[in-house]
Amino acid sequence: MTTTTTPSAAPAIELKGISKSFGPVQANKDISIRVMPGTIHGIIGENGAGKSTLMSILYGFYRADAGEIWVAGKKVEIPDSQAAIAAGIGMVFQHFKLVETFTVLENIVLGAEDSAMLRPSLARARRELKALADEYELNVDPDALVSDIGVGMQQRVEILKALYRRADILILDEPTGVLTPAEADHLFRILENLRREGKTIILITHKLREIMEITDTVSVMRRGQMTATVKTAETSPAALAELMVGRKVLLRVNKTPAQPGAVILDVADLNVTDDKGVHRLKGVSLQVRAGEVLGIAGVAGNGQSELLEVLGGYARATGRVTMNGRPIDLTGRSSDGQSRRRDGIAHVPEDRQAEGLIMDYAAWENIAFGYQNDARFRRGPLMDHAAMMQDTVDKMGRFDVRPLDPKLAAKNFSGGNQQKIVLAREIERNPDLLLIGQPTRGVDIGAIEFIHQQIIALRDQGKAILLVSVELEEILALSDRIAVMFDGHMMGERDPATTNEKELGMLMAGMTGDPGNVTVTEIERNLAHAGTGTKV
Amino acid sequence: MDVMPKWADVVLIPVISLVLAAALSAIVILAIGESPWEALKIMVQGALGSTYGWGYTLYYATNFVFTGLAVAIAFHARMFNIGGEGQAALGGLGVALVCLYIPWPHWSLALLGATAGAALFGAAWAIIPAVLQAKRGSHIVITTIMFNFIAAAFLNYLLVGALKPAGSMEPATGKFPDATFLPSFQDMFSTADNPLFRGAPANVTFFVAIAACVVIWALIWRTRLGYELRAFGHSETAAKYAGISPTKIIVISMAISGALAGMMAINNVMGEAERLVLNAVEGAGFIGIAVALMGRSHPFGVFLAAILFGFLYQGGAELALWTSIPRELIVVIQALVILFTGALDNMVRMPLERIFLARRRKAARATTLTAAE
Amino acid sequence: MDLLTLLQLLDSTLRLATPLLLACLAGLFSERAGIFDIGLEGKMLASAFLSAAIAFTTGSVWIGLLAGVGASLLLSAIHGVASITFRGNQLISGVAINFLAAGLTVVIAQSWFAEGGRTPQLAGAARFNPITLPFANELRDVPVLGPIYYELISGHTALVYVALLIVPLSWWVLYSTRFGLRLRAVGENPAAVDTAGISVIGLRFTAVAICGVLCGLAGAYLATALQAGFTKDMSAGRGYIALAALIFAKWKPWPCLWATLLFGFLQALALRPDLITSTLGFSVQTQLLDALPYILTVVILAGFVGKAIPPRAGGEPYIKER
Amino acid sequence: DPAIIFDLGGKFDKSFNESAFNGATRWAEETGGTFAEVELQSDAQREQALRRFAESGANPIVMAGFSFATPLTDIAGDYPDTKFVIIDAVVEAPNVKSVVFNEEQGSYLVGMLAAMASQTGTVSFVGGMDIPLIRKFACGYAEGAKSVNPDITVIANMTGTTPAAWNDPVKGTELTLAQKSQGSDVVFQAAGGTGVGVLQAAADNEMLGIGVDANQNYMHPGQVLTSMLKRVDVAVYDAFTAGEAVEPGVAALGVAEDGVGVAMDEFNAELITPEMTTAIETAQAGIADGSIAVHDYMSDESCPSLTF
Ligand SMILES: Nc1ncnc2c1ncn2[C@@H]1O[C@H](COP(=O)(O)OP(=O)(O)OP(=O)(O)O)[C@@H](O)[C@H]1O
Ligand SMILES: Nc1ncnc2c1ncn2[C@@H]1O[C@H](COP(=O)(O)OP(=O)(O)OP(=O)(O)O)[C@@H](O)[C@H]1O
Ligand SMILES: [Mg+2]
Ligand SMILES: [Mg+2]
Repeated sequence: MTTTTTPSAAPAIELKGISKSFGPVQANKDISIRVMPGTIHGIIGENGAGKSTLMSILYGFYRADAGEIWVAGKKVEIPDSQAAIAAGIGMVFQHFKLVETFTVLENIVLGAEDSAMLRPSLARARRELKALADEYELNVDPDALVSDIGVGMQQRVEILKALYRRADILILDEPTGVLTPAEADHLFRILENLRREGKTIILITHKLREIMEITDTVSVMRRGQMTATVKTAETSPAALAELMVGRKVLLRVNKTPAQPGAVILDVADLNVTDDKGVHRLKGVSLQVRAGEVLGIAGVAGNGQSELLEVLGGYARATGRVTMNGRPIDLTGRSSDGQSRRRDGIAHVPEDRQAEGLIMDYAAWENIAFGYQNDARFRRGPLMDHAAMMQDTVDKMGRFDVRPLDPKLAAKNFSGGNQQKIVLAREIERNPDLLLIGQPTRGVDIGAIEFIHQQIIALRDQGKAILLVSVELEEILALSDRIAVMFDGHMMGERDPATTNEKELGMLMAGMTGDPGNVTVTEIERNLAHAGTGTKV
Repeated sequence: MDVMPKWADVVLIPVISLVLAAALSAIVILAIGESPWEALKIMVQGALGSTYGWGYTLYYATNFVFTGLAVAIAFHARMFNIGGEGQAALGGLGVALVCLYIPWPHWSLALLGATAGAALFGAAWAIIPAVLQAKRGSHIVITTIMFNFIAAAFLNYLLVGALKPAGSMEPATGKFPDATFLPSFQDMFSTADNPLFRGAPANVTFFVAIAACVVIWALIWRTRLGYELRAFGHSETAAKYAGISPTKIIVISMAISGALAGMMAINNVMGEAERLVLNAVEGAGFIGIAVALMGRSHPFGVFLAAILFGFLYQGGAELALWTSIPRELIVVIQALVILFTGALDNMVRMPLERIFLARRRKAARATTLTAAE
Repeated sequence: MDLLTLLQLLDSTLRLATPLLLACLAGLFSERAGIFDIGLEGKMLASAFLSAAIAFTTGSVWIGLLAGVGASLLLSAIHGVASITFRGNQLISGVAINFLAAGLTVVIAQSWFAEGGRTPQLAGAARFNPITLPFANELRDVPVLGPIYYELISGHTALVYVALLIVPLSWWVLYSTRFGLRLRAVGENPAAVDTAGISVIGLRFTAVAICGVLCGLAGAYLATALQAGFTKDMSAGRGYIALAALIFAKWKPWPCLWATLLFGFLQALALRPDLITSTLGFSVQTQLLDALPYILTVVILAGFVGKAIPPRAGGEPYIKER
Repeated sequence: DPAIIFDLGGKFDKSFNESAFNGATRWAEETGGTFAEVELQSDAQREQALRRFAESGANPIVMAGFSFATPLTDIAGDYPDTKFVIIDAVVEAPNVKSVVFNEEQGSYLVGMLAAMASQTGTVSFVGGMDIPLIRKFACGYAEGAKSVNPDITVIANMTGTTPAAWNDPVKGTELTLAQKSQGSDVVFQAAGGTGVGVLQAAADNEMLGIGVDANQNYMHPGQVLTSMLKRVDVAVYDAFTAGEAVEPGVAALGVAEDGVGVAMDEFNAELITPEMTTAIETAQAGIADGSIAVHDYMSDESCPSLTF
């Protein structure tokens, strides 16, 4: 396992002409790529560019429609993951593939058992796990249930799974999406170690910073195609961004300083316990004023979603919330999305496909979604279809939704256009407060600019905006004030003009001290704890 | 992008599934040494060849419209109500109580009363599983199955006990009073010199069933309730976001579903038997599943599928009467229809989608070619 | 109630619980692998018919048993193809299979034997006969233990003992073998199994096949051991009670045994209303006893007595590509 | 042509329906005639089958089972030119002949045989559905047994309260085993398809069974003591023979009319002692001349010799 590979001409991985369609969607189009052994190769591209698909093909999860795979200079067939594992390939998926009701050890052994009996396999795995953990700083408790450990820890289990199977080529699909900057740094150190051991690493990300920091070479994907492969040292973030999007992009939003007015939303001591008994929000207080954007930063899963859900009316909570000075019901009969909308709160949810839209409804039906009881959409107990249709055509026009076909089902619009439909519906309600979660997740840069402009325009009309995003860049670009959430707590507020990613990252990990003195272990302990929450 | 045009989804797939089911049924008939062609002739003749046959076909169809609508409306809210059998049984109890213990002056009033009784009892029997699903997360499929058995035991208890007239040997209530007898097709359409539908049980309930189709159609596609119900069926998380209460939708959709299943009783209990017998539902609750699947959960589709099953039922009874093919053949056909239109849907759909996709690709290529010229 | 009566009651419990136990364990394997199966009933029925029919024609119950298992496996295959290969709705597939079995058994039996949808009575080697365990007769007169051994433990058909042995076997397979680990994993998160390089389809088909074999045993037991021949609808809802027992047992092997024994006991009790009256001093409606397994299941499902959490991926087809 | 409708158990139920079927076949074989027949699969079909046969011109139409009483009452008036024969129930209509049997008399006879054959002093009865008709069997049986041995214990169980009780052999077996554990060594069943399980259990467990309706002695040779014959076959045969000239009205067939009796054949010859034969013959004569009056449960819904 620790043999150092002598630099040879044969690439560790070579893909030739890979194509893959999912029904009508062509996810990969004639893609070729070479990865040299002992290097870290980055793959960057927008959401939906086809990165995960390509790597899943390499790992035998999907089968390509066309193309060849060469490993260490030999052409191989990879019909399933078994073959990939045999070829020395390991993969950590974007969405972990762990059995939550199993222990860490069982998860590691699963599929790599030595014999038909379980006991000897488990014993060997326990021994080897210890060795691996020591070697790569990958400490895990082998007997913990996966459902009881945090995401950072789960990621280690995934890496260990690959190493246990003696992978020489390790694919990581957006590994940092769930990590704090410090945790990400730790991960990168591990990757450096692995590279030094001679392993080949393919790292998928859409964060330019990470590419620049760690990779040796980088490939850029756009709309299912490979647009370029370059040496990292010979490129720049701006050049990569342009390759990703296909045109020059603005990385900053133009906006004037905010003119905050009266307090619109006042939240005091908000507490949420979910149905598993986990305490999700712990005494959260905040205020949003008219004409300002309050950005909430945090690693996914630290209570931001619950905050939006409570304010949006579909999670129960205790505490005091007032809207325009009037108290809001948090538990009773009128604690639902309908009353919130009547109170002047509009909500662009974090997940437009699962929440904001009914994917099988046509655009014109979705335009009334959440507002189905509005007087203008109804005629007695019936719905006024003509009014809905008219409204849709208007809004789609104003938000430049393409194609302008109100009868098209939501699922048939692209991600960016789906988001525009939701935005159009919520913004055009002229709300006093707009809750907006992950406004540009899975959206093209072109659409991102448009959406950011709309948010700022709404602010400038004197509306209050509460923005939640896991993209620090987005938070920094849009917010007038930034609050950081960690483990259900508000860690404090910062001024975007004076703070930086490093400081926010510390807060996101639950640290308030000097960034220099904190160890990664501490951060991990904190986050593992936060990931599962505390039982009450 | 939808791969297939809508007509293919709505018409082509059910038709292909039906053809597959029919072909396999024919093989079964052949295998037991009978002629499928002869069997079909007997079925068509017996079920559609006379007003008498139609009278039975439409009578059965009426049952299936109700149970089919019941399953369909629940499907729209993504509830699988497999408890139509029990709900219809309880509906029968409601009808029996209304007819036996309230002195009705006229059948029309009795019909209203019985409809209310049937709907109420059927709904009540569906609401319990619904509430358990909404509040306690008990799987509705399992609970409704259990409720079928509980209903059977409960009715059994009543029909051999409190509701059985003294001295009777059958587990059944006494005959309903004459004033509750619903006009049959014979009463409605026969003239002195041209007797139609003689002795067939089809009755005025058929028109109630048609009305139910129209009302349910409007409910699903025209009302706010229907909008919310379908939204919930497509995505529960989205429904919550929009302020649609899952509890409300689960309970209301199941209540409507149960009410519809219960309303079947006005046809078979009040319209036909004119008393409540044990096991009056005779599997119609389950046939509702096949009917709803076949009819793509659309009231019009349900209506057509119900007629089809009415035909199968009456035709099957005729088969049993005139050939040695047992009536259980109908159960086989029913099973095959459920299998192909429900569980094996993808088997039919996937190749079709491939064909349509290939055609579309070809068309797209052709247009780019012509554009290039 | 004296000892002998009690033993008779328990004896009857064991007999009646056996088909429930076999079907329940069948469901256990299938559902643990993530394939819900409400078609237990149909598979039992199909096996009951074919085992009786073949046992009658060949005169050998063992050949009959094989045929019954074969019939059940065939229906399992349909369920597998529908819910694994074609990713159909498992509940609907189960419903279809129940109807298919209910219809086909009668249609075929009628055309084969022309006895109104039943098979002729089985006799001698065409059915399972009770086995007297060693020393049963000798020990019969030993106080207390003797009658227990003779009345309750000895004198059942082979399949009863087989069913009882399958409980520890299932437990061992599920929790101590590689196959068991993978089976449980595929019911919780098939993607994890898939990316670990194990075939989800293969595992699930295996589980469904095991389910078929066990249902086959259950059905054959009904027609060739508990009874001497097939009669129409002879499974009489046992598949559903087994399903109820599976939920009651929270998808675990040993609790499956206790749950089916409990439900078997209720059935035995329903046959002896006189015992209830004499023991309790008041009479209980047999209808209530009939409905009790279902009521208990609903109560369990509602989480009033400990929550039953099904395998996480249960009922959902494993879809990689939309 | 005549027609016959069998009840839910089906024409091969080895008892009631099969007996009716045998009568019909005998007629067909002897006369070379043909008849229409149908086996009901569900309650709802009763009326349909009746009408279908009436409309197709079948005459007379014989129906086996008391459950036809209600539908027949409904439709008889619609077909005044058709003759209907109903077995086991009485329907008052000008074109209906009702055939009922004095089952208590036949049951009395097999009760006597049971008591004489019993070693344990306990005999038992398994009924199908708990209805007055079946209680009539049980009551006559108990009375017969007690006439031989006043101290005898008679255990009576019913399989259920719904028509499903006619077709539940598993339950039949279990009930029989329960009765055995209470000391019974002879069991009489009047339970349709359920009875198959009863006789099977008796044969498997060193008990003697007693068949019902048809002669069931052959089912387990040497292990079925006798069968209580109810000559449904004769009733059907007679009706078919009379054809359209069937006499409307009520016919009650008992021992005197040879409508009920006990089955003696080669299969039970070893079980029947000469004393039994004489006792039975005496009793038959007594019943026929009225000197022995067997209580009919259905006359007053009570049973002096047995509590249910
Ligand atoms: N299993 C699937 N079935 C159908 N379509 C899929 C599937 N997986 C991906 N797609 C589609 O294929 C395209 C490429 O998706 P892929 O997940 O490879 O993108 P990605 O570059 O990894 O994006 P992201 O940054 O969001 O992870 C998208 O349009 C996506 O919707
Ligand atoms: N999972 C999927 N199933 C079916 N169709 C899909 C799927 N994902 C994407 N599509 C289709 O593929 C097309 C491209 O989707 P995608 O979200 O990648 O768009 P995009 O090119 O990134 O556009 P935008 O800039 O608006 O985000 C869309 O028109 C959509 O209809
Ligand atoms: Mg991806
Ligand atoms: Mg996009």
